[in-house]
This record gives sequence, structure tokens and C-alpha cells, in this order.
Amino acid sequence: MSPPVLELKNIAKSYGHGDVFADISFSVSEAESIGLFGESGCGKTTLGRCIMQLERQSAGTILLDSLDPTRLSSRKRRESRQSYQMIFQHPEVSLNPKMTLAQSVTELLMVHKKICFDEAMDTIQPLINRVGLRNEHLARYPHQLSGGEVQRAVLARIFSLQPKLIIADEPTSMLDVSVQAQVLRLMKELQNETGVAYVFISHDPDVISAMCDRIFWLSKRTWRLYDKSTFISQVKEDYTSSKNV
Amino acid sequence: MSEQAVVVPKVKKCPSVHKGIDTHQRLVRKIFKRPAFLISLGCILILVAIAICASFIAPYDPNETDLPNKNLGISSTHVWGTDYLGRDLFSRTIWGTRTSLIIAFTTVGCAFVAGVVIGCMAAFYGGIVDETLSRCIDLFLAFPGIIFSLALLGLIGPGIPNIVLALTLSQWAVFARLMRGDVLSITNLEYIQSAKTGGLSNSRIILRHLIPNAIMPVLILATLEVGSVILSTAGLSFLGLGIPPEIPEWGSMIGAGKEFLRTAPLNVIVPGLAITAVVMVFNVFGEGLRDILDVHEEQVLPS
Amino acid sequence: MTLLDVQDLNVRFSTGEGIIHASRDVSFSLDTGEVLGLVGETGSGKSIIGQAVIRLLPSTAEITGDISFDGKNLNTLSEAAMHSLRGSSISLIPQNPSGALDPVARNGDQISEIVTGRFKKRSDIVNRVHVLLSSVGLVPSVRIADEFPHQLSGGMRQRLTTSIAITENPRLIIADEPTKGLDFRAREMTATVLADIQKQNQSSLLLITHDLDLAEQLCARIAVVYAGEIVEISPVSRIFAEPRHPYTRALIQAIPKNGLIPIPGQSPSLLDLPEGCSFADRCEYCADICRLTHPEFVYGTMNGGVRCHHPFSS
Amino acid sequence: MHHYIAKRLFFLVLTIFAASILAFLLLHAVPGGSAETIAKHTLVGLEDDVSEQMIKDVSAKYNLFDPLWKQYGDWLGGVVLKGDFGTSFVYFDTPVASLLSLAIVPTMILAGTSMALVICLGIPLGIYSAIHEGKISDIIIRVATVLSISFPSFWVALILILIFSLTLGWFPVTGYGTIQNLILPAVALALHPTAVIIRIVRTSMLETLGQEYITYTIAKGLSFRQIIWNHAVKNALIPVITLLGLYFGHLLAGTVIIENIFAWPGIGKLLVDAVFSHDIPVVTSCIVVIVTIFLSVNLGVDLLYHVVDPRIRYE
Amino acid sequence: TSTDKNSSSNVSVQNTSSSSTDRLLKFGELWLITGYDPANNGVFITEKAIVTESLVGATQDFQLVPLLATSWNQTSPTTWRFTIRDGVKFHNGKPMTAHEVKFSLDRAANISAQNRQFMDFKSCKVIDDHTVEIETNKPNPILPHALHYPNMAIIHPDSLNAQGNFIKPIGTGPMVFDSFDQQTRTFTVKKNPDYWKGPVNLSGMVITGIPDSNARALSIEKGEVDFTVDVPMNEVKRLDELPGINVKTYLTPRVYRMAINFNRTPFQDKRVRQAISLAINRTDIVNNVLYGVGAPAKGIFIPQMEWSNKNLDVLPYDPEKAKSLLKEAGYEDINGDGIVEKDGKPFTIDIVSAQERPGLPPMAETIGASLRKIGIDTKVEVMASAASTDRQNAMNFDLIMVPANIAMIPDPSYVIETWYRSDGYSNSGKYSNSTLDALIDDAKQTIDKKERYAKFNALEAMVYDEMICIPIADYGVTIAQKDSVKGYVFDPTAHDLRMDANMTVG
Ligand SMILES: Nc1ncnc2c1ncn2[C@@H]1O[C@H](COP(=O)(O)OP(=O)(O)OP(=O)(O)O)[C@@H](O)[C@H]1O
Ligand SMILES: Nc1ncnc2c1ncn2[C@@H]1O[C@H](COP(=O)(O)OP(=O)(O)OP(=O)(O)O)[C@@H](O)[C@H]1O
Ligand SMILES: [Mg+2]
Ligand SMILES: [Mg+2]
Repeated sequence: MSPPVLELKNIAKSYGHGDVFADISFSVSEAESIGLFGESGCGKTTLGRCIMQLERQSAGTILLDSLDPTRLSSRKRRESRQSYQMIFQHPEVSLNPKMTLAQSVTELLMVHKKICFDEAMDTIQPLINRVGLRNEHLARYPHQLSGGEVQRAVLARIFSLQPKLIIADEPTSMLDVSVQAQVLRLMKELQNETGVAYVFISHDPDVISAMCDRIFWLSKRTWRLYDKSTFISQVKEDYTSSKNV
Repeated sequence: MSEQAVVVPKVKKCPSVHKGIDTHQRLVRKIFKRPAFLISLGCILILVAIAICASFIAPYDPNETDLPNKNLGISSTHVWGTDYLGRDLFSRTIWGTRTSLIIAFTTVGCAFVAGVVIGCMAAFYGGIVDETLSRCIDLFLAFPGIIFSLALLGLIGPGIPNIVLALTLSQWAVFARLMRGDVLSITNLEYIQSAKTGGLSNSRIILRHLIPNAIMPVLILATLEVGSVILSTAGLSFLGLGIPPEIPEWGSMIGAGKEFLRTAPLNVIVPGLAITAVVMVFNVFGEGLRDILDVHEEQVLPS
Repeated sequence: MTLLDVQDLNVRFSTGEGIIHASRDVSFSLDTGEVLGLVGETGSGKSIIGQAVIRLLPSTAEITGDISFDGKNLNTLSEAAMHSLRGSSISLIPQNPSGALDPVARNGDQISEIVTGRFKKRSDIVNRVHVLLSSVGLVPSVRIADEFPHQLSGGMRQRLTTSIAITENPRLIIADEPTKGLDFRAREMTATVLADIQKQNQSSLLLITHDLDLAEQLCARIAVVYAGEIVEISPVSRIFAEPRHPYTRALIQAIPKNGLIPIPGQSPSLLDLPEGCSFADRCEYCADICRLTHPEFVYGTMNGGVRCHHPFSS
Repeated sequence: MHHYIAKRLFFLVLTIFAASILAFLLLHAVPGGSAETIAKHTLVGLEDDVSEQMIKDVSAKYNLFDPLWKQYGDWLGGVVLKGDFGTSFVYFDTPVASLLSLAIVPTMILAGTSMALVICLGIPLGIYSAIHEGKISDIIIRVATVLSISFPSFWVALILILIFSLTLGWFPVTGYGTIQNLILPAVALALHPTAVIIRIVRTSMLETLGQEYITYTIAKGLSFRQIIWNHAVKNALIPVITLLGLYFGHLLAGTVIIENIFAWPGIGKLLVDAVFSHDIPVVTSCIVVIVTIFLSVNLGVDLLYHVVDPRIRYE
Repeated sequence: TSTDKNSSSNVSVQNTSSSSTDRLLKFGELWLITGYDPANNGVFITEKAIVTESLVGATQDFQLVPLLATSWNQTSPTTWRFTIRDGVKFHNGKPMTAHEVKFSLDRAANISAQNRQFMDFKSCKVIDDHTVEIETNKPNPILPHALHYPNMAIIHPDSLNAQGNFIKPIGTGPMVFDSFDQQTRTFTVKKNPDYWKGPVNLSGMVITGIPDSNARALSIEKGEVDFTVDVPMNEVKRLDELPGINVKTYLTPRVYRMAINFNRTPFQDKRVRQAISLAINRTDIVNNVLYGVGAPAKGIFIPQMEWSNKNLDVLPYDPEKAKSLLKEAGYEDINGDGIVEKDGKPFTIDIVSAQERPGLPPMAETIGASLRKIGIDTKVEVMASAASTDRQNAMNFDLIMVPANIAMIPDPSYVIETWYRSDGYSNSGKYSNSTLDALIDDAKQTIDKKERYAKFNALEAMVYDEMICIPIADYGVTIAQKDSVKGYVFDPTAHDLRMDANMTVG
């Protein structure tokens, strides 16, 4: 078995006013989806941001492909970043409003591969079709598109770098049930094709159990790892107990 | 005070009610719905034309004195009368346009560039850089109005470069503060974060993603500041700290003419009306621009 | 007995881009004590219907159709008469409780300012406020009444607006997504509160929601809204088991626990509606007629009906 | 809250301190602070000339030979320890502190009266204009504000003098001490900020009236009066409060010109006279005093903001 | 310090006037009253408030006459002996003796370098109760003239408090200090019943500084003051025509002149300097810019001065000649842009002017326009006088306009030496000519008055011809008074004006 794409060892994070979470360890391997579940404010987003190096954890190590990114030179780190991407919570503000979809989607490719716009467009064309965007969409600005379309453009932008790991932070919480279904489907298909691993953040138990095999439940500074079936029964149990309160 | 709230735009998913930039047709339609804006735009173009072609429009040399014909009233030879040295007030007012616009545009331009650069750096780099720059901004904002320019000009003496320097020093912080706030409000937005995680360089993020998205309110502020810089210039010149009398300038025309307030009030009235008209044109233009671009920002403070 | 009757409600907005037809030929009725659910996609016009009933649409809206409440025609009612109904006979639980509460008024005052008539003494009013607050589970109500809206959590604010809505024991409550954005615990509480109120006061409830589970739990009937139209009305027992409109069926299948099956394509722009059925583009059963003629709403049994050329048979 | 006030006070002092350094260095470093100028001023009146010996005397007397930092240190030491702002070069060795203490009252009277005018006219007119949006009275108010914002205040002052003093003879041109003396400068000074406040109040009011909670008050069945006074006005005025603080600063700056036109013996006049005569200790001290007043008023307003807006929590 | 203590801010104008309204003069003074210590503010306290007096007086034509000193003579080249008038009493009732004179002169010299310099003061000795002997560092033939300077006024030591700080002026003059309101800067004096010259007509004066000329005009118009000075020149005629008000114009010892920067090559050529002078129409300026308040300059002194050179005429206006002089000097408009060039470079100059005196800026602007007419590209810069002083000190100007005082001391040597000697401190343009220096030294040391004035007349003619600085106009003062004020006699030797205790009100 290949080494895990992501490995967390005893991660803790605290802001000025105390710990958000402490002592978290788990790992994700290729083509696997792990769910991150918990009520509002329990630190799901924060954990994702730590993994993405958008924030420094207070303790513990994060290994991406068995490498500690904090030990890398800044140039190396920037290069390695291509392999680890994040889908942010709000599709509406995930793309630069002043750039057309075409510009946003090709930007990363152009910068990293040092190619011109047309070449990037050619490279990315199959992917664009794959995510279900039509070329007519590409000339538009994000606000001229629906949430589902923007979310798909974000996927195209991210997948153009062929990442190994994607942190998806509530990728559908702002979307309609039907659009949600579209996006989740697409993510699954892409995973089957490229073998990307997901860390899937959500507070909707239905969505998370539909997407993931293992679920990491974060609550009040403790955590547990469930598999799908025990997770569902645990949610049910919690739900009934809360009803009696 | 310095901690700006992170403004995450309210997400409203209506297919038609969009916040953000507009399509060209929409913009054009919006513009044509505002006659005041169009008129002010036209006036600005005319003002610029007047400033450029002052020598062709003005019937007299603005500095040509004609002592026996001083303090004349309105007549066919001197449409707005003559001043206390017999110079044609209309010609001087026309030439004054050039002076005022040059000063206003350069000052606002310099303050704008300085403000954008400093504000952007402060917000993007954060930490100690932000702390230092923010304190500087606060410091300059602590001098109300033209106090600072006044003290400086009193010592370095009058002249166009000096007044531009003094006013720039007192204005840049306003731009910097606004820019810093704008940038702060978008640095935590997800497209900036995703540009970071996408491995883009800082310079690219700043130039390509931050500045274009944060600059609009600052640009609008700039158009509004043109009016207030014209007012400040006139005020300083009025006190005799601004522009040498050789260069026709409205404020110094009023300052010199106030001796003749009773015997020849045109000396004061004509340049005053010119200032009012021009400042109004720029204010209306700035307000209109703000409406059209629909950028809701904190009230812009004229000084 | 019919409390609210809406016939052929049309709402249009003229905007820079053209005319938005936000609500088209909407007809439904609501009996005393009944709960009707309005479900459908974002932007399909659910809130518009609710606001039309309480006559709070912005002045840019152009409204036609008849709305009668308790036998009175709300369209022709004077503004003053309409205003006297608001709060006392018809109340609204707004879609966004955080935005709907005056940020600088105390929670208690936001309730007490509409307490009228029967309560004259200050202490009576205060008591009434506390009773209301505790009835929606906001305890200790004394403290909460003295606080400001920002000191409450989202769920508490939601319940505060609910308590305001029931202050005058209105006959009709329009609840616009009362559980939006709540986690499941808070959601459950709100559902209970609403059900209790409806039972105790014999009030009618127009429940607008995205949450099909909640609708199933509370409603007697459900109306499905798509692109400004009601495409199906059915008793709740039937709609999940035997949806008749293809959109209803697709909507139900898209729920994660029902298989997470997406509906392809996008709903039409309200600016530029198709000639035929609005759902035609996305419908797998689409026939030629669906693209050409607009289907009429056909009433069926049990106070229900469907707007489709080829509905699934019941 | 205490912590917050302490922090704000600390930054207030820090900013004033920094402003004094800036003012001091700036004024001493630019050409014009020369001993010659000072000598001429203190000894013979600017138009007549002075000899080398006089310049040396003056430099020695005012320690102008000391390095800048030492001069600053001495000055600051005097200010902090003894409330001594140094001695004026021009007003024949009068302590700056006594000049300031004489000037501060007139300035506060003038600025205070103008501020009262701004508040008493600006807020009601702004509210009125917003409630009657689009009506003829609103349009008149808006046109008047656009005009007033564009008038140079010194010009307004001169026109007021022309009309009310020179032509009608109702008010004196200059002077200090009576109500008549106060009216024209206060009006000239208040015109611009009043117009701005009207506009801000109007915008804020309109924005508030468009808020969801106002719509909801309608849904609650409240009366028009209740909606406007209990909800709209209260919310609309909160942002205006901080702006009033800022506008007080603009008023202070405005006094500089207005006081000169009306020979009003306040800080603004003192400052301009001192600038003209390069009376650097007075210039520096005036700037420091104006900055202090401005910042203190703003701090006060910010704290007031806390009282009126329950949403604000200071960390 | 001391000054605040005796200011009584609650004494208002009305209070004082109610006692004897008719003879109290309300005087609208030109400057804000910044202080009243004679050693520093002699011009105010000695000349305007007439509280203190100097040892030496002067006549209308600038000849010295006895005042507090009855006679003086030079006992050696560096010592002078002054006899002090007997029977003069200070306002506190104490008699004036040589001791107070020594006290006052020592103090004046001590406080201000300028005073010291004017007198060239070394020491003052009391010989007996009514004789003092003053020693100068170098021979100083004009010591009596220096003692006419208002800063050298005689005060009683009780003017100071125990710490030696000045509190109030106790002098010998016709008016007694009453109060000073710091807030409104209003200065009140009342009549000295024991004045040594005899009874005083005025019962007192209320002096308010009104720096704005329009405001001064308005206050006399509205009857707020009875007497004021320097109303706006363009309003002189209107005010004079008003019933009950008359305005008179006098010349004072001050002249508007332009200094020339001799460090700059073009001005080393006399023809250029003359051309500039010829381009200026002085009569036009006096009539239209100064509205007749003043006179075209005829030299560097005003005609009333005994020592002025009566042969000199108003400097001529002749633009054609100016152009030809420029051409001779090599400046010619070759490229036809209206501006003369030399060696291909256009001839541009700047005129720096202060703005404080109302006549200055328009005069500078007019001169700028005149020079442009003869082809010199002229830039006029008007600034606060402090700033123009700096420009002057830095030698950063071509021409600089100053309204210079020409009788700080009523003797020609003051002007000739400080303006024209190579090291003269008012030699702003750094003109240097050793022959002239020698002549000046010679003239200055000449004691015989006739011979002395003859030498200075020759010098004046010389500098007039050399055009070392360009005089424009003599400075005029306007005095506006109510018709009810009578008997005012103008004293040209004063610095702005001298109040006259013998005038009457009502
Ligand atoms: N920059 C920050 N400074 C201080 N505290 C923070 C910061 N960012 C997050 N927190 C705190 O950390 C905790 C976890 O926040 P996080 O955003 O990770 O929650 P979440 O699980 O993603 O919640 P949600 O489901 O609402 O998105 C919260 O209590 C939050 O208040
Ligand atoms: N004031 C308005 N002007 C123009 N269009 C409007 C206005 N208000 C609403 N609309 C449009 O009417 C349509 C219906 O809006 P409505 O708020 O009823 O949707 P909804 O079904 O409640 O959606 P959601 O589930 O997001 O609340 C939307 O497409 C919206 O763009
Ligand atoms: Mg989160
Ligand atoms: Mg809605």
C-alpha cells in the first residue's frame, strides 16, 4: 500500500481564547474520502486551513506525502502546493469577480506551467467539458453564473493542477438540493478517474455519509473516527437524545 | 479602531439582482439614467478643455495690468469686469481653471498612488508591517483638515510644487486607510485564499487579484477628493500661503480682492462662483460614479 | 372553512434587465387551522408569495390577482385597513431573523411594542412578554428580554421572531424558512414550537421551506413551486409516496438519503421564460407539446392538483 | 471596557506625542525657522534688518544652537512636567501656554456654536429630507446641500460680510465678545458641515428605511410614527455620531480661515499669525493642542458610540 | 510671568467711557497689541499710548529738540553728557532723576541687541541727580538721535516687580497706564493730571488693535472708534466723503523700495538696473495702486527730512529708453516671443514681496507687468514676510520689495550706512563698493551738521544714480477721524503715527 497522502499527528490549534481542538491524528490515503463532521464552530474549517498551511497549527505535525511542508524551502513549498487544494465554503466568492471564468480557470495552469492562455485553454478543454461547463459560460464573470456553475468552475480550476488531495469545506452548503446532488456526483466521478483524496467537511450527516467511507466526528475538543454505518446509527442516537432534552 | 471587520458579502442568490461588477450594457444604461452625472461628466470635459486652451479662450492676457481701468463693472469689453489692477477678471478666471485643475489632479494622483501602495502593503502583509503603517496612517489622520498643510506651507513658502507636496502629505492617509480596509475585507475572501493555495506569488496576488478588486471605492474617493483639494488650495491661497499672484488662482484672487469687497465686489464674487461651480461639478460626478458603480462604502469625508 | 384564498396571483418586477415574472398564476387556499407547505428551488418565488399575502412587496412590484383573507379582499383594502390586520391577524416570521430584528432595540421591547388592547398596565405587558418568550423556550426570559438581538444565537433569534409572530394570536402565520441555517437540534425545537402554536391557537400556517423533512413533519398539504408557478399541490401523505409532477419527483430523489440524484440543467431565467412548460428543458419525459404549450393547473382529488401535460398517474 | 479605554487612551497619548514630534521636526527642519527671521521678528519688525550680533543673541536666548533632539526634549520636558509650552518668539516672550489658554476659549465658543448649528439643523433636515424622499421639499434640500458643500467657506464668510455687515450693517465685521460678533463666523463655519451632515443623515436614514427590520416593523403592524422614531431614527443616527466627531475636526480646521477673516482671537488665528511670523513654538503648540482636542473628541464620540449602539463590544 | 497679573479682563470699553464720555478717545490701532514694555514695544507704548517718553524729541523736519533731556554735548569722541529735565514726575508721583534714566537705558540696552546697537551703548554713569554720562564703544555722533528711538523711553524702576519682571509701564508721558484686557487686547490709558508740559486735553484713550483694514474702516464708520489709521486705500475717498468723518494722508519715514541682488550677473550692469527703474510708472502706481496714499519716490528720503537732497526728482518713467538701455546691455528679443534674450538665454527675473502691507502685492504685480512690457520675463512671488525674509537671507531673489523704515533714528547715516555700505545689514543685495564705503565712513564721522548733510546729499545723489536699490514710492499713512476729533498734529518722525495728547474730542 502506498504511503498516505495526508497524515496528521497530534494536531492542536488554539487561538488567544483557548483550544479549538487538540491532539488530532488521522491519515488519508489515495482515492479515499474522509468526512469531517461536527456542529457549527467546532473547528472543521480551521483544521482544513491548517492542512492547507493557511494557518499554523499550535502543535503536532502535518505530513503531506510524508513530507513536512514547514521544513521545505519557500520555493519548494509553493511548488508542492499545487498538489493540495481546497474548495472553499462559498462558491460565490471563490472566484475573482474581476476575472472571466476562462481567466480564472486557466490562471493556475498558466502560472505554474508557464504557458500562454491559448495553450492553457487547449489543455484544460477536456476538463471543462468533463465538469459540465459549456464554452459560452467561459466568457462570463462569476456573478453572471449560478452557484452550481461557479462551483464547477472551481473544480475545473483545481483539477487542472491534478492535485492529490482536496479539502472540500462544505462544498454544497450554499446550494440547492438538486444542485448539491450535481456537484457531489461530479466530485465522486472525478475521484474515480484521478484517484484524488478528499477531506470532506460538512455538518449534514446525510451528505457526509453519502460521500465518505470513514467519518471523523469533532465535538467539544474531543473526536472519534466512525465508519459509515456506525456513524449513521450514532447520529440517530444523538438526534433522539436531543429531542428529549 | 484599526481592526477592520472582515466583511463577507451577503450572499443573495437572485439571478438578476447582482452585486459586483456590471455588464457593459447595464453600466451604459445606468449611466444614461443619470442626467446629473452625464452633465457633470460633460462639464469636466469642458473644464479640462478650458484648462488646456486657456490661452485661446481668454480674451486678455491674465497678467496684463491696466491701472486706469481698474475695478470696472460688467461691460461688453470686460464681461466679468476688471480687478483691482485692471486685469480682465474673465481671463483670470479662465486661467485659474488651469491652475486649479493641475494642482487638484496632481495632488489627488500622488495621494492616490501613495495611499493605494501603502494601504495595500499594510493589509496584505499584516503583522508588524500593518502595525507600523497603520500607526503612520493614524498619525497623519490625526491632523484635522488643512492644519498640517498650512503649517508646512507657511514655512516652505508658496508655489505649485509646494502646495502639491503639502496637500499630498495631508491627503494620502485618507486613501491609505480606505484602501487598507478594502483590501482587508477581501484578503479573507476565498478567491484570494485560493490564489494563495494555488501557489501564486505575492506580487501576482496583489496586482492581479487584490488591487483590481479593492480599488473602486478608492477611485471614487479620488474623484470626490478633487473637489476638496480645490477647496483646500483656494483656502490656502486665500490666506496667502498657496499660489504666487503671478499665476491666476481663484483663492488668491479672492484673498487679494477682499480689500475691495465694498468698492468692487466682483473681485471676490467672480472667482468664488468659479470655485463653487467647479467643486460642485466634481462632487456631482463623484456621487454619480458611486451610485453607478454601486459600491457602498463608508461616507467619504471632504475636508 | 377557508381562511386564505389566493387566485391567479401574478407578481412582476421591472428591472434594468427586463421584467422578472416572479410569481405566475399562483392559486391556492388555506383552511383555518391548516398547515400548507411551500417548497421548491431557491429563487422560485416562494417568499414572494408570502410577502404578497401580507402586502409587503417593494413598490417596484406589480401585482395582479385576488387575495382574500377571511372573506376580505386584501387587494382592494385601504392601506390603513391592511395595516390594522398586520401583526394582529396576519403575521410573518421573516426569512432572515437576524436582519429583521432592530439591532438597537431590546428583545423585550420588540415584542411589547405590538402588545395592545387588553394589556394596559406596564406590569401586564411585561408579564405577557415573558410568557411569550418562555413559550418558545427562551428561558430565562427575564434576562433575554433585557438583552439585544446580537446577544442571541441564530436559533434564539429565530425563536424570538416566532414569538413576535404569535404575540397577538394571529389567525394566519406566514413562516418563511423558519429553520434555515440551523443545526438539527435547533431545527427540531423550532418545528415543535410551530406545531404547538398551530394546535393551541387554531392558527393557519403557511410554511415556506427548503427542508422537505420539516415539511413532511408539519404540513397537511404541500405546494411545490417551480419558476414562479405552483406545479403541484398534494396532501403530504401522497406527495412523497406518489409525486405526480416530474419536478417533484426529481426533487425528492435529489435528497441525499433518497439517492442524491441530481436534476440535470438549470431552471429557466424568470426574465425569459419558455413558451411551454418551464420544466421542459430538464424533464426526461418531455414531449413536443411540453415545449409548445404551457400546461394548465389541473385540480385533482383531495384539494390537490398538478400543472403538467403528462403527470404521473395517482 | 476599562481595558479598552485604557488602550485607547494609551494610543491617544502616543499619537499626540508622535504628532508633536512630527510637527516639531517638520517646522524646525524646513528653511524658515532661521534665527534671522526670529531675530527680525522679536527685535525690529520684519521689514527692517538685523545685524549678526542680534542674530547671535537671539539664537543664544532661544537655544537655537542646540541640536534638534535636545530642543525637542527641552520643549517636551517643559510641556509634560510644567505645562510650559515654551515662549513665543513674537509676542515678546509671552509664554505660549498663556497665549493658548487665552485663545482656546474663543475657539471652543465658535466651534461649539457651529457644531450646535450643525446638529440642530443637519439632523432634522436630513431626517425630513429622507422621509419625504422625492418630494419637492427633499429636492430643494438636496440642491441646497450640493451647493453648500461646494461653497468655499472663506468666500461665504466674505459674502456674509458684504451683505450683512457692509450693506445692511446688522453685524460687525470683526471683533469678539458679543453675540453679534459670533453669528456670522459661526454661520460661515457651519454651512459646509451642516450640508454634509444633512446628506449623511439622509443617506443613512434611507439605508435604514430599506433594511429588513424596518419592513418587518411594518409586518408587525406598527404605526408610522413608531417605525420612524423608535426604529429608523435611532438606527440611522448611530453611524452619524462617529462622523460628528470627525466633523468636529473639520470645524476646528475651518476655524483657521474663518477666525482670520473675522479677527476672532482663537487658536486658528493664533496659528495662522504664528505661521506667518514663523513663531515656531506657537505653531508647534497650536498644532499639538488642535490634534489633542480633535483626538479627544473622537475618543469621546467613540465611547459614546458604545453607549448608544449595543452591538459594539470592545475587546 | 508678570503681564497677566495686572490685566483686568473685566474692564470693558463701556465702563471706562461712561465716566467722561466726551473727552475719551477711542483709537483703532493698526496692529494687535502684543506687548507694552517700552524696551521692546516702544513704538506702541511711547508713540501710540503716549505713556512713556524718550530723552530726545524731534521736530516735524527731523531736527532734534530737548524732551526729557534739556541739553546734551559730546565730552569726548565716545562720551556724551545729558542734562536731565528738572521737575518731571513719574506717574507714581516720584520725581525723575538721573538714576531712573540710567536704569532705563541700561535695561533697554540689556534687553534688546537692537537698542544696544543703535546706541552703540557701553555704559551709563550717573554724574549727579540731573546729569548722566553715556559711553559708547566707538565714536557715535548720532547717539542723541538713537535716544529719540521710542524703545529708549524712560520708566520708573517700579515698573518691574521684585523678580525684575516687567509688570506695567510707569512713565512720564501725558497718559497713564490703566488696564490691558488680554482677551480682546484692549489697552486703556487715562490722562496724566500732573503732566510736566501742562494740562492734557484728552481724558484718556481706549486703544483696540484692529489688524484688518476693512474692519478699521467699518468701525469708524459705525462710530465704534473715533480715530484710526490706514483704512483701505480704495476706501479713502468714500470715507472722507461720509458726513462726520475726515481722512487725511501723510507721508511717514518709510519707503517702498526694491533691493537688487548683486550676486546675479545681469544686475551688475548699471544699465539693466536703470532700465528696470525706467519701466516703472511711479505716478501711475501711486494714483491707482495706492489710491494717492503716498508719493512717487524722489530719492531715498522723504522731502520733509531736513537732510534730504532737494535736487532729486521723481524717478522717470520711460519704457522706450528702458528698452534701448537693455539693448545696449545686450538684451534683445531675437526670437520674437516678446522676451529679451542675451546669449540665447531669455531674461527672466523674480520679484519677491511680502504680503503684510496691503500696498505691496499689487505693487509687485504691477511692476511685474511693467517689466514684462519691456521684454523681461518676470515672476512675482508674494509670501508672508517671514518667508520673504528667508528668501532675502538666502539671497534667493532677483528683486525684493520691502517697505523700509528710513528714520529708525532721525539721521541720514542710518539709512545710508545700513543700506549701502558693503557690510551694512540692510544691504540686502550685497552691493559692495569700497570708494562708497570710505565716503560713508567719512560722512558719518562728520559732526558739523551742515557739512554732514552736504556729504550725505552727495551720497544720496550717488546712490540715486547708481540705482543700487530701486525706490518706488514714499509710504503714506491715512488718518481717519471723526469730525469731533480736533487738533490732531501728525508727527512724521514717528514710526506709524504718534498720538497727540493735545487733540480734543467732542
Ligand atoms: N482567526 C480566528 N481568531 C480567533 N478565533 C477563531 C478564528 N478563526 C476561527 N476561530 C474560532 O475557532 C472555532 C472554530 O472555527 P471554525 O471556522 O473552524 O468552525 P467550523 O467547524 O468550520 O464551523 P462552521 O460549521 O460554522 O463553519 C470557532 O469557535 C471560531 O470562533
Ligand atoms: N425586489 C425585487 N426586484 C426584482 N426581483 C426580485 C425582487 N425580489 C425578488 N425578486 C426575484 O423574484 C424571484 C423569487 O424570489 P423569492 O425571494 O421569492 O425566492 P424564494 O423562492 O424565496 O428563494 P429562497 O429559497 O432563496 O428564499 C427571484 O428570482 C428574485 O430574483
Ligand atoms: Mg466552517
Ligand atoms: Mg425566500
